[in-house]
Amino acid sequence: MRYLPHTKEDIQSMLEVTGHKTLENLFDSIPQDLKSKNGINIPEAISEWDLNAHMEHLASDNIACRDYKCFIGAGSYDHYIPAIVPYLISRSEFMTAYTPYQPEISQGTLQGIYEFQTMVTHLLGMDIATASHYDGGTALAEAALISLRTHKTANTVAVSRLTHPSHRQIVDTYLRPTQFKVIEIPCTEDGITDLKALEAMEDLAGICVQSPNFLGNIEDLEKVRQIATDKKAMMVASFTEAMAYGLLKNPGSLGADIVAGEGQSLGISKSFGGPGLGLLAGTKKQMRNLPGRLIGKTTDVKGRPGYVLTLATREQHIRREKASSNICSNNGLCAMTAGIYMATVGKIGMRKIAQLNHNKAIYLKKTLIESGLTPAFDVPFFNEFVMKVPEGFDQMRRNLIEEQCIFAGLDLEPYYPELKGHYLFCATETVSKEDIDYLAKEVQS
Amino acid sequence: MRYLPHTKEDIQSMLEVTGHKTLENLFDSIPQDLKSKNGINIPEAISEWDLNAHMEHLASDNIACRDYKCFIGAGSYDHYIPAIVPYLISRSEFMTAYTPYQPEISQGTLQGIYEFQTMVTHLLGMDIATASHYDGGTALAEAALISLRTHKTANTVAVSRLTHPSHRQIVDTYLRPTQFKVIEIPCTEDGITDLKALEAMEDLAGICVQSPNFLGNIEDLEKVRQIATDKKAMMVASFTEAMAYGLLKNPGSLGADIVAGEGQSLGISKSFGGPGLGLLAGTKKQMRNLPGRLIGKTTDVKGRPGYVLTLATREQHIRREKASSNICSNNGLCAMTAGIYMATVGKIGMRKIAQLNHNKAIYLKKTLIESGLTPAFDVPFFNEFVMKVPEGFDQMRRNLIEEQCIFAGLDLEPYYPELKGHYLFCATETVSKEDIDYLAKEVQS
Amino acid sequence: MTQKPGTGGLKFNEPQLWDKSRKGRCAVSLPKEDVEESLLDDSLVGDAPDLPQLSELDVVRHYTRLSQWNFGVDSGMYPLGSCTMKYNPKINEVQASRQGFAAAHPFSGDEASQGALKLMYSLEQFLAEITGFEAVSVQPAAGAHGELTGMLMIHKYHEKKGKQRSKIIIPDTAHGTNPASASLCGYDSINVKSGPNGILEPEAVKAVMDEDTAGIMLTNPNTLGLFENHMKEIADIVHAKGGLVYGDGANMNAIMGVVKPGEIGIDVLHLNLHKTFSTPHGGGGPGAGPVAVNKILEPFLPVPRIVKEENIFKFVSTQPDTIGRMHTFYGHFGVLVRAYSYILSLGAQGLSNASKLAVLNANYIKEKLKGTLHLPYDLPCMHECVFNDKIQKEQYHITTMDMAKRLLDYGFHPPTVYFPLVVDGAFMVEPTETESKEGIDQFIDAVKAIAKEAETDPEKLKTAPHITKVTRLDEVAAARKPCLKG
Amino acid sequence: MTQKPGTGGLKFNEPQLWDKSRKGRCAVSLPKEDVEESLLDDSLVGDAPDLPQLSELDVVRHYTRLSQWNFGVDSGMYPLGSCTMKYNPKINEVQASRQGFAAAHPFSGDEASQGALKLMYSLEQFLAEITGFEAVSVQPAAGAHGELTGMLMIHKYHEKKGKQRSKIIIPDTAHGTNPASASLCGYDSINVKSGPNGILEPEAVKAVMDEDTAGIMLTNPNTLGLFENHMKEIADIVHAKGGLVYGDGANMNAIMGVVKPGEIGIDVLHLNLHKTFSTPHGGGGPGAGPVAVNKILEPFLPVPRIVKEENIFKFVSTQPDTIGRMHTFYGHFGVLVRAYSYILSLGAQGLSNASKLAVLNANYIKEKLKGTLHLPYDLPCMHECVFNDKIQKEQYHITTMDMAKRLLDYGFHPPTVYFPLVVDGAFMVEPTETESKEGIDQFIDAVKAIAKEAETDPEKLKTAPHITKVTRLDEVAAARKPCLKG
Ligand SMILES: Cc1ncc(COP(=O)(O)O)c(C=O)c1O
Ligand SMILES: Cc1ncc(COP(=O)(O)O)c(C=O)c1O
Repeated sequence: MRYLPHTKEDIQSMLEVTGHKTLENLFDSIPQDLKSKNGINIPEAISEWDLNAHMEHLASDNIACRDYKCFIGAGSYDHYIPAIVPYLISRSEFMTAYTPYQPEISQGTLQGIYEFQTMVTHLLGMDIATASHYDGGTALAEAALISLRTHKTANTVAVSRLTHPSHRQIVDTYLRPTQFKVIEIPCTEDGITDLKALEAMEDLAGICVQSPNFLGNIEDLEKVRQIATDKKAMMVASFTEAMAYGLLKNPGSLGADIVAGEGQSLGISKSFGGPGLGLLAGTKKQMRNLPGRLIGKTTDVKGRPGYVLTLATREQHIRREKASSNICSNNGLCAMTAGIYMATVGKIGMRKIAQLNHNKAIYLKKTLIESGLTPAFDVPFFNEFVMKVPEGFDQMRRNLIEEQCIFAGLDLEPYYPELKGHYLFCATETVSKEDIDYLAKEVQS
Repeated sequence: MRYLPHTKEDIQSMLEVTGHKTLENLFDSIPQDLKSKNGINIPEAISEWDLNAHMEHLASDNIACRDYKCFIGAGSYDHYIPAIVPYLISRSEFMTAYTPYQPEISQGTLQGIYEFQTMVTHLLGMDIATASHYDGGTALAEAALISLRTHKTANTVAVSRLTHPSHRQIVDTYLRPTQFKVIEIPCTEDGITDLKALEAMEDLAGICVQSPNFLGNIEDLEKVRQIATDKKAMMVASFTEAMAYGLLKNPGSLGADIVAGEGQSLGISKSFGGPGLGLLAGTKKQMRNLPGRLIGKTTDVKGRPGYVLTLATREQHIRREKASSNICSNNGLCAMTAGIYMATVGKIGMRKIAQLNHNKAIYLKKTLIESGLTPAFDVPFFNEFVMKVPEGFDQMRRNLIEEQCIFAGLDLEPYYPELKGHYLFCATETVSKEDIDYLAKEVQS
Repeated sequence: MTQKPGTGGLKFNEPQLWDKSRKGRCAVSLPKEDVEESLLDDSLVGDAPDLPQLSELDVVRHYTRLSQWNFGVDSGMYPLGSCTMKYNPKINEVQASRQGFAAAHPFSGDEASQGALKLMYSLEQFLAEITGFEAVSVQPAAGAHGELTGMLMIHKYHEKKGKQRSKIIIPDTAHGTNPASASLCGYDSINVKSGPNGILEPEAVKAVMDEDTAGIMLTNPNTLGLFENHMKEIADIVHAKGGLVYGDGANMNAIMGVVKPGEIGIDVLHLNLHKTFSTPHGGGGPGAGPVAVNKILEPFLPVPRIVKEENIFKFVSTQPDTIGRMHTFYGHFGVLVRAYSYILSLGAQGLSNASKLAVLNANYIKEKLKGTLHLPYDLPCMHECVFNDKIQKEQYHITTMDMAKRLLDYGFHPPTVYFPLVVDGAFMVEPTETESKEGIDQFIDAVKAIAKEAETDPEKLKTAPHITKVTRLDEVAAARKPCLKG
Repeated sequence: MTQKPGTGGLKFNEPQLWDKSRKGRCAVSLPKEDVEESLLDDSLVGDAPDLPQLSELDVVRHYTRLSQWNFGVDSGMYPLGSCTMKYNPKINEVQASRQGFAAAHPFSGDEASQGALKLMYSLEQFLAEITGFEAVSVQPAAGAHGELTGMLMIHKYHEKKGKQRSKIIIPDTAHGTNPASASLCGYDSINVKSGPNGILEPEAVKAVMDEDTAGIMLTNPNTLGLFENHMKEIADIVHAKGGLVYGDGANMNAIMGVVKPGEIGIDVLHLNLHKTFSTPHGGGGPGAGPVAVNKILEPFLPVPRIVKEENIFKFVSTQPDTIGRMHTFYGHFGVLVRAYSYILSLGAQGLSNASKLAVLNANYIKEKLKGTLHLPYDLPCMHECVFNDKIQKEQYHITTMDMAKRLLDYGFHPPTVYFPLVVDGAFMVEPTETESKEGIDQFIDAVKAIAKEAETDPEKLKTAPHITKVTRLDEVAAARKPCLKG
């Protein structure tokens, strides 16, 4: 096997040193009854070439193998990724390193993630960002836990019904074994969180609202801030489309205590949903409550600037059962990728691309209306919105996928039964006017 | 433009230093009548994304965009390229460096090419290999010139008619302006060089024979050596399929003075014929006659081993009009690629892959015979051979390309009118038994 | 010694991104604006985020230089104990980047995603077969996430049984994530000491196991690199009291083809695909931490699960007893592609050879270095061996940290230091099977040379490293006055 | 000065491949043997070539470490005069590696290769338009190969005229490849001195031009970075005597959109796509050296040529006057793909901006450094400027070589040294347009700091470089006792 360097001679001479006759003898210390009598029944080893053929065959069973037009977002967005991003991230010094436990030979990862943390604070308008979490949903669950743990009395967190359904499920999963409760904030006819209902709620440790919400609509976070303040609850703002903050007021400027969201839009491929990038940021006040790794700037004994993992006393490898979280490995390489992406698009690009997303979405909505779909809501959105569709749309949509690799929106019924016959559409910079007009034509017929 | 870093402010402050008002003024010293009145009329700049779309569109106008089955060699061979080869060669420290003029910061290129030179000498059985030439044809032309320049009296070089047609054309092109002459060594009924005819030739400075020859047949280089010795001519052995020397006796062991050939088979993609890799090697005696760069091992002032460009006194930048050649840039990165490839396949892999090529070719020939084609020759070959085809084969072949992306051999008539109705077939390790059986089936029907 | 890999050479300073930033630069090529601009209401629009402004070459040079300050498996031997830093095959990167995988949208629907579903389904089968369990979910995003998943299942199991329990038994050799994961489920960790020879004694467990204890979290081989020989008795003790056994499978690289955790009393196990199954660590992730379970716990697995119905693969989320969802979509698919490719490339034979050679390498190092460094537990080890600085500390006031830092000058990544906590000054070496004998001999020579230096030139160690771009960093200052952004 | 980029850090020694080799290792995965083995006659079979035997990780580490000893444009500023070391866009690598291009067989036939043919055809049109010529062939494999191609055409032209000529005029500023290429065509080089202000005087040419002279080889801008202002008169003189003008276009990066060589009397020009058109140099190639010609020389272009007949592209080789074939297939197609992508990415505006900024950068450096280093020709320069070591040599016995080597410690690739030959101790700086003002200011500061060191600490320069992996190498020994293989 080309990955195993040992020659027969190597094995012989090494066994002599360890005092074993055969490789099997190395396991003599394990009681016989603990050893398996059954071999491993999996396919025989295949060559690099057969692997390529097999994998390309599998990949081609995904429609994505063909260039397809993606009018779906819903937590995973189709954005352009500049060629330098994958090129740079594939450098093995980044790719094949472990967590930077030895800072003297990990400054690349460390400065890179420190810069990522910094750019995330700018993007979200927060004081502190962590070195990443698994994804938006797990980041939100951690945020909810922070609000609950730090609140003196309340043991309930309110989560908007318009938070990404998967995110809400993850929060439920994380909280079930605890003494903490989750209650849902209902939504209004307009497709936004029902803040009146929220105001009526008591004893909240945290309030979690996603903006733009799952239906694409922009929430009134300023109002959420007020309510949170009145109720002495922590305000947790979440998001699934990081690109939105190239254009919208960021949650920090609107007063969020903690922001949790998904950073996949920042140069990371959709990759069937993972790995993505969990973004978690907080105000100074939350510094010691935030879970996971933080990179800090310091100096070496010669006074040269350098970076290290810091505030480890929050973490499991020091605090063990008292840690703020159990997270160890995070999504470091995805964070580095997002860092490279943000450095590449920069201030100008981020704004232009965000604006372009909005322009395309507005145009898509307009054309879909012209071709007979009905808008479900009439509130501001970024690059996603909901349309009510006519009879037979679903079948047409299925044909569009199979025959033309066009994904015309996401059926909302499985997530919101009350939205039967409604679809969530998304337009990013990757869809051209031509693509939109074509879709509209198809929809019309 | 994302490649141009200059901000308005930069340009202003720099112009102040240079004492110009505008960028245009930088060209004031050029007489007006030498400046062009006509702009450059080419398409407007396009974005990275439009470029990708445009290029993929162009690429898809090549059949190669689909996985195709290649039964053609003829100087460009379809071999597997291990994933680590493109991965390693794409490291920017290799890719974006110039010729290693400053050895202290070019040791990567230098050791890599030194190792390449060494492995080439082992592959070809020669004392010295150069740091590469453009391709097999230009390398052969240089070899022919060496034989002519170094011979006291003779001014003619004999080149086998079964040398790659393009190689022979290049030799003609290079020699036309000189006082040197090229004569062709005819070939026999058996598809090998007519050494009897060669024996009858007089005053030869060099004898150039390709083995395996263009028809795939293995030449009797031992005999060529005898004749060359008798005639006091230099023996130049050439080749287009480097893989052959994983199995065959190498030209060095058969007495070649100079070996010139194509190294594309060593991990370099076909890339529509270029860049390939010109391999040029010689005996010790030829050291100072070889054109192009040579890397040598030495030590630094602290006694540490290191590598440098050496014997530059042969080269144009020192010798100018008296240089052994005009070559400056060579195909360095392709040489490095071939080095990585040879290190990857190693002694065991090179032999196994070569044997596999031969096995497949034998099997292909057998199956083609069974399906009605007639072998043109009955002499030993490596992975290419000639078959006489029945009426209508050409049309069927064209259909196979268009409908199934199968390239069933190369029509030899354009190169050898006497071989009308004959095709040159090739089988490498990339064609499976299945592929061959399928082709045979198609051919039969 | 044979020539040491470490030497000095030219590196490049590189400022922070924003120090390079100049107003007006942009390294991205902007898509054309083919539809008219639509402005959002001013009240909603914020300032453009203050990101750096650079040219494309600025960005390329910045990250190229940063990368050159890093040490990876491709740079040299990385014997970081408990982390299994084996070679990450490049061909697996090729697989993960195939358009059909990389461009797949998670909500494409089952019909349009059969390739991805089939891959995940098969990987779950392979992992179940390798570990000897009934079922697997590849959803967890990392080892600790797998632990949490497993503990949530144990928690749900007890809940379903009608009586929740409050405690969990965790040996002192456990990785920090174990107690932390248990805490997230509200369990109090009951710490038990491992026995004199580094493994857990059944008595110790018997002593604490009771009807209010949910179970035990065991790592086998444990973090001392020793196999828990009493696995079965311990499992029996725990099961007898109605508890369950959680297995931390991060060290599975030692025992593939030899021991199947599912056959020796473990109820649920997590794996680290970024260790045993060769996916790159990426400087801290992303990894993947699949959980494998037996029949009892299968109903509790996270959703969605992947099922096969006459050759069609489907996501199903209707399992009534599921703990629910652990990841927004289906886990780290891109990582799963790599692990799947790795398993296909090695096959059963290759995997068990990998384990055998990993164990051979570790035992070889143990034998060669045990005279040089103190070996607290001189027993046959599995994939790693744990030394400490007893000798050097007592005789020359040289610590594990000093030796680790000095190893950098020699061109090696140091072993894991100061873990496991049961060994003070632990120096935990896991070579993995992809290191050759020559490489390992070089490492052994380096450690011996350093031990010599401890005698002859202790200062050289206390002030190490000497040839790295930066030397020891002031971590105290970093934590006291945290500077977490520029 | 602002912080210099150069600093020290950890690098790795790496033995030669064969020192790592161990019998039995193989880093490649062998295809399955699905047909029976067929043995060749023993008399034909040789020993397996003695290549090293390594594991895949051995190979990966070997070349990863080697690469880390190298300096590329991505590492830092690379102001190598006459080499135009501009940024090599990564997106162009993506284009060249598309399967439709990379996997294309050169004998696939025109029908199956329309994409490749169209690309080459369009590139020839673009280059003709940029240079102001009638026709282009992209077949030549490098600059020198383009020179040979051009000179062969001139040779064939005279042959066709009925009387071959024996000489060619070449100014002393010419690159070595010029006379070498001329020699290959049997022409004797007649060396003419450039005038007092570094450019060629018409008189000098008139003095030597005669009916036995085939023509002149001119580089414009020349290798001093100066524009040959008398281009037209010189061309007239040469043409009047029936000669032709060869233009070396390696310095085209200075004048795109400003001057079209085809409009100022040049008959044939070669371009270096690996300079002006951003394709990577790859540590010495492969490049591409297309030739552009006017109507007179078009019939002589190498074959095959690419023609377009009602939207079908074809290779044609029937031109009666062609010089013949220069490359086995059609030149360095993979390089052409990159250059084509570059031109599409910049467009006319981008190309001329590139030239303007390249010239701005060079003039800026000239102005900033002319006090520090001696500037033999103090005139407005084009894309590069040539200093020398006059001051430092006379005053401190410090040579250009010393300063160049010291620049390495500062983290810069040195300029081209000791070329052009007309300037002794030449120090030839070509920044290119992709270097930012800050980067250039850093370089200027470095040169000034080094000039200071020449005064204060000359030894530091004579013994430089100090922080590179190896320091000055014994080139004399290398040449005297050549060791060309291991
Ligand atoms: C024994 C053990 N368990 C669990 C973990 C946690 O795995 P991860 O970092 O993927 O969360 C690790 C990783 O260091 C480990 O070594
Ligand atoms: C002025 C000039 N002409 C010709 C050449 C030769 O080009 P190449 O190295 O591509 O053969 C060069 C390259 O250094 C050059 O600078």
